[in-house]
Amino acid sequence: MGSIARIEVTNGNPVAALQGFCARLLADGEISAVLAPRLLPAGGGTMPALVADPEQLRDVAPLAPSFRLNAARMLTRLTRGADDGGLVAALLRPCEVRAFIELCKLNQGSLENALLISLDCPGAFTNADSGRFAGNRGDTASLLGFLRAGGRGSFDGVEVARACRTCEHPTGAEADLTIGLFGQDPEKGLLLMANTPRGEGFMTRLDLPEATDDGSRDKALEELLAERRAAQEQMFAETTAATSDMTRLSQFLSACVNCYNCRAACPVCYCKECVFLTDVFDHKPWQYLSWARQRGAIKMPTDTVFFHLTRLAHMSTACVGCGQCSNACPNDVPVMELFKTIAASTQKAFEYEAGRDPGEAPPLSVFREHEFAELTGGVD
Amino acid sequence: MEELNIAPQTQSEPVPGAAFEPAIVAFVCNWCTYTAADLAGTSRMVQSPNVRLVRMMCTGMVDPKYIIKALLGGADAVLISGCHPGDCHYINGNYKARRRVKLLMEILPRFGIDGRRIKLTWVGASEGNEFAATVNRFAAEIKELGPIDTRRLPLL
Amino acid sequence: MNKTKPPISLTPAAHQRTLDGGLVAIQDLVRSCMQCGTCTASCPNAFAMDLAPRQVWRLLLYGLTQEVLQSRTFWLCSACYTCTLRCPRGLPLTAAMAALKRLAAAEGDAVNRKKALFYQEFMRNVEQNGRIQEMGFMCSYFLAMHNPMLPLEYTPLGLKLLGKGKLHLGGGAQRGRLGPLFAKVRSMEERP
Amino acid sequence: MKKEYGALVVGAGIGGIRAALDLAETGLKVALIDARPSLGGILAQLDHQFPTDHCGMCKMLPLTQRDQSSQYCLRKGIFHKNIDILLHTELSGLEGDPGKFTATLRRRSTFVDPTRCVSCGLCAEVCPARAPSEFNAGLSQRTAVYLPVPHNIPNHYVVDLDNCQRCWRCFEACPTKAIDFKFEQRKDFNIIVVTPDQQLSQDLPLWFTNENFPLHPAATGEEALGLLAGGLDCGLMLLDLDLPQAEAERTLRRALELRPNLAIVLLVSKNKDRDKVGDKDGGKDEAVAALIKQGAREALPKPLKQAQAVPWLDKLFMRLVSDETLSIEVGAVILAAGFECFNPADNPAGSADLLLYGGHPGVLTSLEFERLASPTGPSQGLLTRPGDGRPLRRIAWLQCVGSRDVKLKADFCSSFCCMISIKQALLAKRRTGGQAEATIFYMDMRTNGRDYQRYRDDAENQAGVRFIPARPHTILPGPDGGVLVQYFDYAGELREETFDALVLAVGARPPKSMERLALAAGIEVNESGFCATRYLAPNRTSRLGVFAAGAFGEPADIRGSLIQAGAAAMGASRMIRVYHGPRDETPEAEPKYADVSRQAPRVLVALCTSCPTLERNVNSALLRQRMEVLPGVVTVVDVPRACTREGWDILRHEAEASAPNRVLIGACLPYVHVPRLRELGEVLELNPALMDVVDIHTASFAGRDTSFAGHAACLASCSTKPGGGPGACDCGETARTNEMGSLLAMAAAKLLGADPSSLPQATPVSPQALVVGGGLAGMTAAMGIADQGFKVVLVEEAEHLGGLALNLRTTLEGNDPVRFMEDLVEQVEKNPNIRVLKDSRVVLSRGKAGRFVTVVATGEGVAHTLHHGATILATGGREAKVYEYGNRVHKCVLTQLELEQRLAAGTVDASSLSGVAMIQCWRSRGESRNYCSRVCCQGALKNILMLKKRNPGLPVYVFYRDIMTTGFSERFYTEARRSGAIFIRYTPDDRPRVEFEDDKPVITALDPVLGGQIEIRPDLLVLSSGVEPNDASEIADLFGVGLTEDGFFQEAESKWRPVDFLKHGVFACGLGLGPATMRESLLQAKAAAQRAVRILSEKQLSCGNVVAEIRQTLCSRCGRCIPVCPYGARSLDLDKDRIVVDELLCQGCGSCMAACPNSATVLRGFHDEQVMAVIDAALAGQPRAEARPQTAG
Repeated sequence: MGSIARIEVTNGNPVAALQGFCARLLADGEISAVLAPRLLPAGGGTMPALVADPEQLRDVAPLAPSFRLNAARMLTRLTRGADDGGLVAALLRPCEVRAFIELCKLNQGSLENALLISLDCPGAFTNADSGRFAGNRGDTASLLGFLRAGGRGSFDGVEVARACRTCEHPTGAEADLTIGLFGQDPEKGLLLMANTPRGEGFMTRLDLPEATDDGSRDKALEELLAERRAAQEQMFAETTAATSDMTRLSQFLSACVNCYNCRAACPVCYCKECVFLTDVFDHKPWQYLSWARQRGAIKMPTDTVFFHLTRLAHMSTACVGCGQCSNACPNDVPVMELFKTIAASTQKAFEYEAGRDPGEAPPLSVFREHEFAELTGGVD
Repeated sequence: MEELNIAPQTQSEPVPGAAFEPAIVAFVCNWCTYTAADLAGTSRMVQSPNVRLVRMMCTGMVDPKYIIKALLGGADAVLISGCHPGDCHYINGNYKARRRVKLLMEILPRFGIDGRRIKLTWVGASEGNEFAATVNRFAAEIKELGPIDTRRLPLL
Repeated sequence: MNKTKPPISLTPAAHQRTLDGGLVAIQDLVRSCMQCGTCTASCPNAFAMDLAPRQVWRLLLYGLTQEVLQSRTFWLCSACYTCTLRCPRGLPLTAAMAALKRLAAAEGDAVNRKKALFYQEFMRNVEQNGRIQEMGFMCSYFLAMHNPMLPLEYTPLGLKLLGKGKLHLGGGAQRGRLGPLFAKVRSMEERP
Repeated sequence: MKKEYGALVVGAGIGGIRAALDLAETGLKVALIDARPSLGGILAQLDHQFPTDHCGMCKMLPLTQRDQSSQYCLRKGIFHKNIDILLHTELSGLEGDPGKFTATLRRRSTFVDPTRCVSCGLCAEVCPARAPSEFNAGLSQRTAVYLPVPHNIPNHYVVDLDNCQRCWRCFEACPTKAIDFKFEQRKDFNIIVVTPDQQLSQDLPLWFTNENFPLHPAATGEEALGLLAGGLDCGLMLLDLDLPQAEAERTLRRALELRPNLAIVLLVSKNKDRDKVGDKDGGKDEAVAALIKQGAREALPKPLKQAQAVPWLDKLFMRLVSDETLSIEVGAVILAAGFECFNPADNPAGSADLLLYGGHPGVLTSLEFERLASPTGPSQGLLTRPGDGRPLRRIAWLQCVGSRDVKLKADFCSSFCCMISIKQALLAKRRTGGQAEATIFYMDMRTNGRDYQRYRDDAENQAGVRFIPARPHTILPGPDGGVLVQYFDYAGELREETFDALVLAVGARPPKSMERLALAAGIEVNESGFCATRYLAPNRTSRLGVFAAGAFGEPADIRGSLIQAGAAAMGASRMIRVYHGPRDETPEAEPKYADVSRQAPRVLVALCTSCPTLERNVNSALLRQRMEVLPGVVTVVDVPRACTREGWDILRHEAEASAPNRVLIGACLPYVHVPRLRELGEVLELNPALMDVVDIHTASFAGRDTSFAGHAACLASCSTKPGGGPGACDCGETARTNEMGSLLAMAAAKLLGADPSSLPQATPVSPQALVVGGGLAGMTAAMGIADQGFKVVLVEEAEHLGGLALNLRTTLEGNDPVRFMEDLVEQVEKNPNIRVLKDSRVVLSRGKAGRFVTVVATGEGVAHTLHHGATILATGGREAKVYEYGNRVHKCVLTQLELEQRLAAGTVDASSLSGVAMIQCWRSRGESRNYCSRVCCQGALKNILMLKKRNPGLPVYVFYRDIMTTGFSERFYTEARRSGAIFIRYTPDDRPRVEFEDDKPVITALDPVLGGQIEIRPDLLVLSSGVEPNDASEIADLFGVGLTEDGFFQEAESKWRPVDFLKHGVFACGLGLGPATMRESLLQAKAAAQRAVRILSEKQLSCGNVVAEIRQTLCSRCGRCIPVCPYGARSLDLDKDRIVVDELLCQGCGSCMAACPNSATVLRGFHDEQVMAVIDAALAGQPRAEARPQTAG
């Protein structure tokens, strides 16, 4: 596609500019509502809100580095099935866009019914840290500082989440439209890029001034990516070292209490109910006793490592690395680190990238007649 | 409802003078490999006693969690064996199995579970000798590797 | 023969000629030939032939009589019957070769007749003596050829053979032994 | 009362099994017999089949009502509740009429009682005799007591009397007394010898002293009859024909009156003069023949010699007292006795010498090669040369050995050898990791199946198999033990190559027993010795009610055999229903099983004991103890030899007494028990899905030397070890017991978790079929169904019935296709069960096997809604359109079909022509349509013969690539050559060139024989245009079936399910399925009709015990399970927003379950809980490992 437009920022307030952008969207007859992060009245960050009335856009804060949950799951609820509830424009972080695409592949939502608008993402704070950052309480100056720094560094004593610091997909090129922040002066103006025919259509209808690509965004992005890739490498190395055998892995997971919050927060863990919560894992008392006798002792609750390994098998190829698992963990198990590390290798193994392309089938749903012959000693 | 006899399984009798005897769980398909295993048995081919066959209808139904469960439960290795490509009774189950094994090979070895402990093979119905040889080679290899880590850990 | 040569024309006329030319009987012998080449390969004399036996059959079936009669292939047939024994179609190939010899001798041009003479004298000698008596055979051959220079051409070879005891001069131990065999073959070949 | 069957199927090879299944599945009882002691025919010896190069035979098993039959590898054997299998049994007589035949079966004893034999193999261990193994095509040796096919189930040893040395060691070794040589009966087997020969009377009793036979010499017939009349229980009478002829005859007649079943053997003096050539005195022969006709069993030449007479009589005695004669009543008979492979050693013309067969270990038949490549073969699948064991790396195949050879009275093509050789070449490549060089010498490469040309092309272009159109004439021993092959290459050059092995692609011969069988069944054989069938009634023999299946009527590959078998089954089924009316309205009651879903599990564990293999290897008490403490186990019983009848009875009583709701049997050979579990299920009213049999046999010896000698050696070695001594070693007994305990615990765990709830409700069947397409195939299929009493709707797009076959005027075989088609159309239109909708097309279809709803719109715009249980797609094909080579431009260019029509109409006058040229494979077998069109070669031959008949002198030149006259049509190829047509081979890279001068074709081409160009100027140029399918994409979409890249229907499996689609309940036949001759279309149509009847004959269809189910409360509708289902059994129901399973389509593979992350889809019998409990049980017996430090990695 490649059309670029400019979202003018007046009064040095990009938030207001984006609110105005949302208002324009709502004004378009085709859009029924806008899904966007909105500041919580009590402070502490944002939560997604489905806004139908332009009046209600005043608290919408798409730039706030708060990421209390992955809105992809919310968007699936708004777009599911053939039922035409109208088109929803969703302002999402890149990882939310990719999660949503994964979910659509699994029939949980429909790309048909959503206009995906992504923003260049400098990262977000963990839920615990989110409230400490003034920018998440409506302080524009703090926010501008944060945006200018590209999320790098410490703000009000906190850093963006590690998931974000190691994220190599900070632009939502998979969305219909992307709002460009990188390399731009947020007080002056933002870019709007169309990535799909539908995005192109909307861009035309929104009647925004045309912009040219002066390369500043790419340059900023490149720098950011270099840092993040380095951070990612380091995280992978650390995690790999910390989980290099079963003993270390169980230490790594030792704080886990089988609450399954990680999977509840995971955008791509789409099961209505996790198998680990079903009767499949309702073991009989004699089974526990028999295991205990067999091994001398077993950890209670059982199936902790089993759960995490199975979840890795089930969703690591769909993992978008948003970090909500760690965010949700009550006991600070570094779940994100583990999953992201493994996901990198499983996705690579199948030449797959979660959320990259809606047309790309999930690796475990397809096969080729001639592949992976090395598994069977070269015979296929 | 009648009362279920809940006496747990007893520990096996110790084998006199036993060295490390690996426990291998083999998921075999009903149509090819199970037949080959039966042929190996009825032809009295010498087979390693370390392998426990779990007959599945097709390798395509081997859920990754079964393999994980076995390895966490103290199996020193897991064998998945089915029909040759193109030969699957259910058309293409073995291709799907291959992808799942590939997936696990990307995950489990990262946690110190040696990739050699997970083996996928194609053994056709008439290949009793091939089955026996596969099993024996595999058992020998695992003996060499030693017991799996999980055996010592109180986790499941 | 190769692609640069002009193609052999199998005009209907060429084919038709065979019907008039009395070749039909020979064609009938080899009609179901499938050109497998077993005859050629099993022929001990094939190395010396200008046309391979299977090419002879093919040309015959095409009705290209002249091409066949001009070749020396069938004259070189020593009637060892190997091809007949081996032909997977069970064709009487030796008989076909013999028929070609007869046809060539009867209808052919001067060159062919001369080729025929060697053959005829050879067979007559064998029939008479029960084996080949080289001296007698060559004498009658030279006589039949009416060419005074011919014996001279063969003299060096003759002397050489004589020196090694390879020339049989006479003696009638086997005389007439093969008479019944020749008679039988004649009667067999006369059968349709 | 005689046992009654719907049909008798003779021959339990693949054709017989298919025919038997096709009948049994419609509810008819079938007796399946085979002269061999094993099932599977030749396929028992072949591991790999083209074009998949694997097996896949199991795909033939029933898809619906699966639990009525076995669910395991079909090469092991088969069980179906409606099929009785009788092995080692031959048909010896067939009396009566269709609908009520009485068949006499001779069941030859194997001398091993299958109800006692536990297949322990001790007999074979002690047998000193050796004979070539039939299973390994003579490449290895077997004992005289042996397992005919090592992998068959049930598998009992048999005694081969001819090779038995009568040492009786096996009898002594058999621990279960299963071997019976009738020692007891010998002393009661009185033999009367009626002879005037004093010497003989004295000798015989002496000779037979050791055999214990009481001999009664009688000098006259009178004396002998006196003995009989006196009440002597006589088993055999030897009647000397040196008695006056009248006396001999009277004695025979009278003796048979007294003892109708008495075996009488004639002793006939060998007249020395009779050996002389030319002695025409056959008076004695006539007398013998007359007496045999009157009931004498056989004749034995005199004088007798002790060395021969004693074993002969012993054998006769054993046969007389052990063989059985059975008589059964059957409605129809299917003969599927298959074929034998040509044995080059049998060739009287000495081609064995020429081919070096038997004289060189590197010259093998294709069957021998197949065994060499088999893991169950003599070299375990390593391709090594018999004799010197050298690896085979350069291998050549020689085609047409014993086929297409008029000298061997084989003026036919065996149809399968070309493809088998390609397969073997690929197999050789695969087995050697691509190292083997493979060369195929051929005359015509007959890749005449729809997909076969591509298979050949792939072999040539991708795998690098060399194809040489040549017939090597000289085969000699070569250097290094190789085989030297001389041949003329395509360019006419003499070449010589050495190979490690030369494989002779041997063709088919009628079964050895053909003469006997033909006599017994009262059928005619054709000039090649195969069963005679008619071209347009190819499933029928010369006798009404007797059908030919498999390769019995004409050599065929597996696909062809199975289609022929299906057609034969259709014929038999129709015959039975015609004579007996529609099947009884009260279908056999399905067994009723009690609902045990609300009961706590009560497991009965039965352990097989007293087995010779188990007893000395296992600690039974310990095993029993371990079983008793397993959860859910209420009873553990020991059953002595569960595989024997007595053992099974004990088990049944125990089970009845303890009323379990789960049964676990620990025994050997679990497959053997499958049918018995059904039986037990009926007794206990317990679903066999809640029972299991565990193989504890393999574990009893696995990995250890369990022979007595081995045990002794172990004890000895243990006692010398430090700390050893008596009792220090149990020779692995504890380990074995542990292993068995573990196996049983695993099975118990699985049973404990088994879902006892009842299966999904059965689908009621709409008893009507829809046939789409009213051509030859469609009409034949419709008739096949309608004649069996079911309604058929036949939908045809055109305004008249008939299709492409209406264009035919003659057939090669001399039939009148016009008349045939007219009759067929009339029959269809008059049939009260068939409703014909012409000028109509299908516009909508929904539903599944048993219940389809389809809307058909007629030309007038009327829509019919049809409810039908089965669908047959026969949308046909058409002559391909030809635009090159001047067709449609020049009048002198015709297609074969046009020529046929003009010859028939007389618009082409053969006598006025001066030359005709034909070009075969005009566009078939090329890039755009890479398949053989099947009909063009036959069409060309038909026209050649017609032209030559009308104008014998007319030159006809045929440019061809490979002439594809498979089967008996080969004879017309021979005839065409004999008539004078000249065949000139061309290659795709060097096609004949056609130009036109004065509107006449001028053809230039390479003559490979002459090695030069030829030029032909014929009056007519005839092109073989080939066939292509009608556009079926819409129909395929409507019915949810697939198409091949050429637009033909894609069947479920080209070999094993040739007329089925993956979507069950929809079948295909005719040209829409692939190029086919009339004969083939007819056969396919009949086979498809029978497949449809299989569904229609059920009142309702139920699914198998292993079937997928969805737990809707857990299902997230992600749809991952939908594409992974290979049968398309799953779909998203948009109305209900839920995933649904078509439980009839579902075959229980469990792909969905592995794809579903939260087990919302489950497979009955394989729930997660069950499988994980099995894993637990498998690992429970394992000792805690603390001894060794873990290794890194």
